[in-house]
Amino acid sequence: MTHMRNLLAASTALCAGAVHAADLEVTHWWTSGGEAAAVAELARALDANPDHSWVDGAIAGGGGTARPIVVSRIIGGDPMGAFQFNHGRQAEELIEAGLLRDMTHVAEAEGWADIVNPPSLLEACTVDGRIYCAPVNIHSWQWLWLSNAAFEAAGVDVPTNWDEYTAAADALRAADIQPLALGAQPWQSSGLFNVLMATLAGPEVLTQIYGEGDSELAAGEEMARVFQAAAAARDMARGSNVQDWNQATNLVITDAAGGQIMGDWAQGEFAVAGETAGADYTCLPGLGVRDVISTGGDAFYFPETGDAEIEAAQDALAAILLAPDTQVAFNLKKGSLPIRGDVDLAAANDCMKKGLEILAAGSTMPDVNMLNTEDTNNQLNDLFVQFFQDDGITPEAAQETFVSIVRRKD
Amino acid sequence: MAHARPNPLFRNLMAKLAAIPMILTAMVVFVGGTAWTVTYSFTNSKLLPREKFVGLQQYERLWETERWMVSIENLMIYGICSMVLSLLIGFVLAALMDQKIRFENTFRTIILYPFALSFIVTGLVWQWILNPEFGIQGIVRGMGWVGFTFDPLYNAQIVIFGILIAGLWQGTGLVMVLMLAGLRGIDQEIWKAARVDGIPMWKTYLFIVIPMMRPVFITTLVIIASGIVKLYDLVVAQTSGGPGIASEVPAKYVYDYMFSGQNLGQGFAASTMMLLAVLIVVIPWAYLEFGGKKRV
Amino acid sequence: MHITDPSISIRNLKLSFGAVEVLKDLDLDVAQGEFVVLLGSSGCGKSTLLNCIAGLLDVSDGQIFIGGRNVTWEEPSRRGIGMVFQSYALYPQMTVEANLSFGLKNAGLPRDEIARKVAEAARILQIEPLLKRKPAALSGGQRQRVAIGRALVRDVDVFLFDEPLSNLDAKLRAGLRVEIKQLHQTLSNTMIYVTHDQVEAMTLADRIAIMKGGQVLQFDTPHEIYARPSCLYVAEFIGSPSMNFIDGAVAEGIFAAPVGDIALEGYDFAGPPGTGPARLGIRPEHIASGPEAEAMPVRLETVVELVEPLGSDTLVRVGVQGQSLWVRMDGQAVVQPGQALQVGFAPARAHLFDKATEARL
Amino acid sequence: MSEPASLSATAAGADAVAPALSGPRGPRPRKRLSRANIIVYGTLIVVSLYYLLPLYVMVVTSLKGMPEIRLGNIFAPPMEITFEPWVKAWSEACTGLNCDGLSRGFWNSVRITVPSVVLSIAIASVNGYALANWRFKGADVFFTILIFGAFIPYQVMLYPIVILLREMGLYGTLGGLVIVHSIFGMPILTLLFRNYFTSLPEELFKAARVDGAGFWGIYFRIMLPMSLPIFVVAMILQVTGIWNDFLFGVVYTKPDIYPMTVQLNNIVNSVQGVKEYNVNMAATLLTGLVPLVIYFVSGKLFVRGIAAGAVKG
Repeated sequence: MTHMRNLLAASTALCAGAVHAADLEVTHWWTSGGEAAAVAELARALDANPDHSWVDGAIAGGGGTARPIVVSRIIGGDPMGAFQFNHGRQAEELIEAGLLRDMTHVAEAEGWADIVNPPSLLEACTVDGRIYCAPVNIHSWQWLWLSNAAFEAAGVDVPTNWDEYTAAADALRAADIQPLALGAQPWQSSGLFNVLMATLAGPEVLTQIYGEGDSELAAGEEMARVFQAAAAARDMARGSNVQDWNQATNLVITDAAGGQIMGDWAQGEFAVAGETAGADYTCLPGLGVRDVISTGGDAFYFPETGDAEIEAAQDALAAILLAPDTQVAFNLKKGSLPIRGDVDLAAANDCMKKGLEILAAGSTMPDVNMLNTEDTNNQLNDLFVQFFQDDGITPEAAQETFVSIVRRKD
Repeated sequence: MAHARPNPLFRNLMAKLAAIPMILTAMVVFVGGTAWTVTYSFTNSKLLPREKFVGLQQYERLWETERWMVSIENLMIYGICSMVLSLLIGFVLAALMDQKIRFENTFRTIILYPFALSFIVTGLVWQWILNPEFGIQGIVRGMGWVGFTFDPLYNAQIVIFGILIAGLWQGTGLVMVLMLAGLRGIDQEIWKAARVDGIPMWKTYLFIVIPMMRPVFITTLVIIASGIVKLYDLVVAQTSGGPGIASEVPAKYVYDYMFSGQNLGQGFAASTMMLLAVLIVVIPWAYLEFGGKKRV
Repeated sequence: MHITDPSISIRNLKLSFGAVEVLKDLDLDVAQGEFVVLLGSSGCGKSTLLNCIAGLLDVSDGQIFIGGRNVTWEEPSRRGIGMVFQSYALYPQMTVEANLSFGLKNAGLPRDEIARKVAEAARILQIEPLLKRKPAALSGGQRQRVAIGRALVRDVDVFLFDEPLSNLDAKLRAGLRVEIKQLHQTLSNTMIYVTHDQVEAMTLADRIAIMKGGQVLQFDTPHEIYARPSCLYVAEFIGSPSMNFIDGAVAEGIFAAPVGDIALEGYDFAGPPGTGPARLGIRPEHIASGPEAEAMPVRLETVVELVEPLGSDTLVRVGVQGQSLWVRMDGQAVVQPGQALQVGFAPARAHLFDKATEARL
Repeated sequence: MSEPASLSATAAGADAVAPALSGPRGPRPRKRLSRANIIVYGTLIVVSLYYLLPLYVMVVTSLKGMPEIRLGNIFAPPMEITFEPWVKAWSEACTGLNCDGLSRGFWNSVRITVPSVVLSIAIASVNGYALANWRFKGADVFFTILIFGAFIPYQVMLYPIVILLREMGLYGTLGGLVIVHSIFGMPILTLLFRNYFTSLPEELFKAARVDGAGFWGIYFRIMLPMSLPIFVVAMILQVTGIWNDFLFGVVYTKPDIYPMTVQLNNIVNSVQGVKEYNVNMAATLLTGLVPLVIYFVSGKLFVRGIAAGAVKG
């Protein structure tokens, strides 16, 4: 079956130069190795239907570069056929302004309400009872990736939790290995902090602070400990002169760094580099402290175009995105978890299986993107990128700023 | 039987018609766009512009934000250094080129070519040259001088100067050409007179030639200054504002809050502050330049 | 002088740039075929006036008539004028021929007529060999001929010259001046000529308008302007070296001054002779010296201070009672500084001006 | 030139005759290596090295293979020259699913740059001409606003212009992008043209008016033929500016007309595992090639034009 589709895809790819009945332009920012391989699976699945063809509108540089393009295309009245956002609050306003297409009919026909697990993913797509987006995967942030070879070189056992890891930092330093790899992009710093908060203080603390805006809790003792842990992480991260997250991951892959706290998408990089979970690298969900993963992820939105042919292609894509075959193929490449529990991921590696187990056990938490607006995230980015890059800022001072951001959030 | 005085609106009618694109640009885009921006800076627009007015709230927040303060400080440092240094270097280079040297074309081309490259390219190359591992620092250390440290892009204290190095590399060529053009416009007899009077060369430049080149300096300043205010691409390509927020600049603040942060109101408030600063500089200048004199 | 059929009439012309009044309520009538020179020092408004006549500046108020037609708001090209500029203003990228024919082409004349007119102008100005050249390949004098030619081909009634000779060296200037005069005699067009050079003005003009501060002070024939300057400024401006002035007061036909009382016998008063402070002016060439001074009604005993031999004449500065006077003497006269010299003049050739109003008495 | 020995012999002979007239005579001996010359050339050479260094690094790196780059010395010449990175940058590098490198963007950039340069220069030169020669009431006000516009960060204008283009029905089209480039090129270009036309003798303009040429007649017949240098300057500024533009190209168009810089950004920012510095550098050089060539070809005219457009205030 898949084979058949591939053949079809190849033949449509050949005639892609000709004007097609419904070219569906899809904007996304998946341009790293694993991401590009994953998105190719989506394109292949759409192109399998000879009526539609996927026109790739990849924008490198992440959401910051791509989002203004998406928004201006939409308000400029010349929208693309579909675009990728992190589901959560990013698209709220576009939906309210009626610029995005209601996909409830597809969701009902495909029975999304029954298959999407956890249901919170679909809720994130739902505004006033209507469904506006198609979730494609679950991404969780709470992973610690460790290089087995690096710890071997340092002469210590591969840690099984955060405390063991911090204890091994000096040994790693002594072996001229970067203890913790951290890219300079702001979102990596705030992501790291949020992981520490969710695992060391607990998911309910994070939900309470970001979801309810509880500034007293943010100013409390428990958070102070998280800030101390962050300061420790800062010491371990000092000296990793890289920008992009996957460059930081590459430090772990090449055993130049002991570990990295990064979402499960990092797994795609390990896979592209040909590394095997367990043998070459170790992954610790929830930092080995508590088994919890957040259920953020990517979703596709479909702007209103008023063009029946494009709408047909949009419907087709929406359905395809959640189809079991696509879910398996896509998520294996992307290193993320499928949004439906009923697919067979026999091919999944150790790390994904760990994630699936946690998911099946239901120990999930909402993603930060679902709780915070981008504005709040941006302020957190500013705070933590500064904190992690500048030793001069005390954990206490950072906490103070943190509290003021929480107080201001809406 | 004297003719009726024609409607002054139709005097030079064709000139006015031909200036319509300019008038439209000035009024609709620049004035209109500015007014639009200022208006929406008083709203709490997030992803889309919305008329939900919140007074000065965005401004209060702006001036409480450390990143904005850092951005302004950086722009001041970069702006002053860039203005002074590019004028100084540009002028000195132009003066050297003006010594009737051989291979003038070659030298000039070498100094000017970076101007053809975008800030993105400039930023990338210099990011690389200044990379401590395999850039200059790495090379010097590799030669045996292990203690050598030159990592401006990774040191929050001096990162803005790392950007300045790249900015000057890209921009001084044009300044040099402008200055050279100015020098070529100086009457040769000035030099003869100065030589006869026994005035040293540096004094001639400082007290006679430079004051004569006032218009060139003004044009150059407009070009440099407009570039400084818009400083964005170079920072993004070179440091993305890092390490931490040490090399943030106002234009990047505007962009990040408008688009990444999905807080248009905040971005508009920041840009309004930038526009205000520009107005404070441009209006007196424009008044001096065009207000006073009329040609006969 | 009243002109019945003026070629150019200017009525109440005003021009201001903002608060600065460049032309103040100016009137001027130029007769058909007349050669009028606008003379004055820089900034007096003479070029501005010419530009207004040409239509190159929009006036603030008033009217301009050319050939009886109100052209106040007419385009320059439709005023029936040709203009010659100080910097020649030849179009650098066009040949001489193209320069000459540009205006005719714009006027939509047929090709053969253009060729005929260009050839005619080139013949008159003797620039036929230059027709295929570009302006950069011409000398200054040649360029100015082409510039005149450009006005000539237009076949217009009025020629306007804006300091056409000031960019040329002295010798060329004298030569072209003569040619312009001849041209005027042949063509008999109306010509208005702006200059700051009084020699050009005196030699070329039928009438000279002396301007100052945006106003015409005196508009008269060269002879009259020289002989009867209407005010102190004109008296001072015209003549080289300048007129000598003696401060004093006039009362009952006597001019009382530190050098002594001067009886104004034979002086032609402009109005009823009044009394009060005045300045007496006498041109250096009207002061006689030595034996000739004996015959003069007014005589002064002076001492020679400075001698300037010019070849044809000798200018001598003499002093009397703290008052210096320039005297023009014969080129062959032998005088030494320090030598005593008797000078004298006739009050009939002197000029009297009211000290306060500077008007001729 | 005389031998020093014979020179001194002649001088000695002269001394005997007229001791009062001793000292140097004849042409001054030329010093090839005077101190001033050493300073001038020395400085220029050192400065040139600083300016050339990045270009050298780019070229050298783009010719190396990735293993050699990992060795670390960015200044070392390539041990083994490979054109692989260039080929990859031009036609193979991937962004998302599109693996056709920069080649697609090149022609898009040409299609964007040519009309934008032509239109923006046409508008700005007419503006400058109207401002310099046909000063009408209010002209200076508009001009001042225009100059103010030169200082406005582009980001601020993104949304208003999106709305403007949408209302004109030009959003997402090539025509829309051309207009945007013309708008943002207008301030500096108008300044240059205005200064240039002001520096031309005003009497030429007057003479042409007396000759009956109108607004356009004077512009095309008199002004244009005299303005080659300033047009060269404007062209160079616009070609480099528009060719190098990323922001407008990406925001106001769609993928099928994305300029080359968008692809460059995609290649440089699409990190697949490790940063392929050699491909990045090759892509950078390829993107910068068009403006660089234009500079090298017309550099001399550029200086002349700048002289004409900037000297006069």
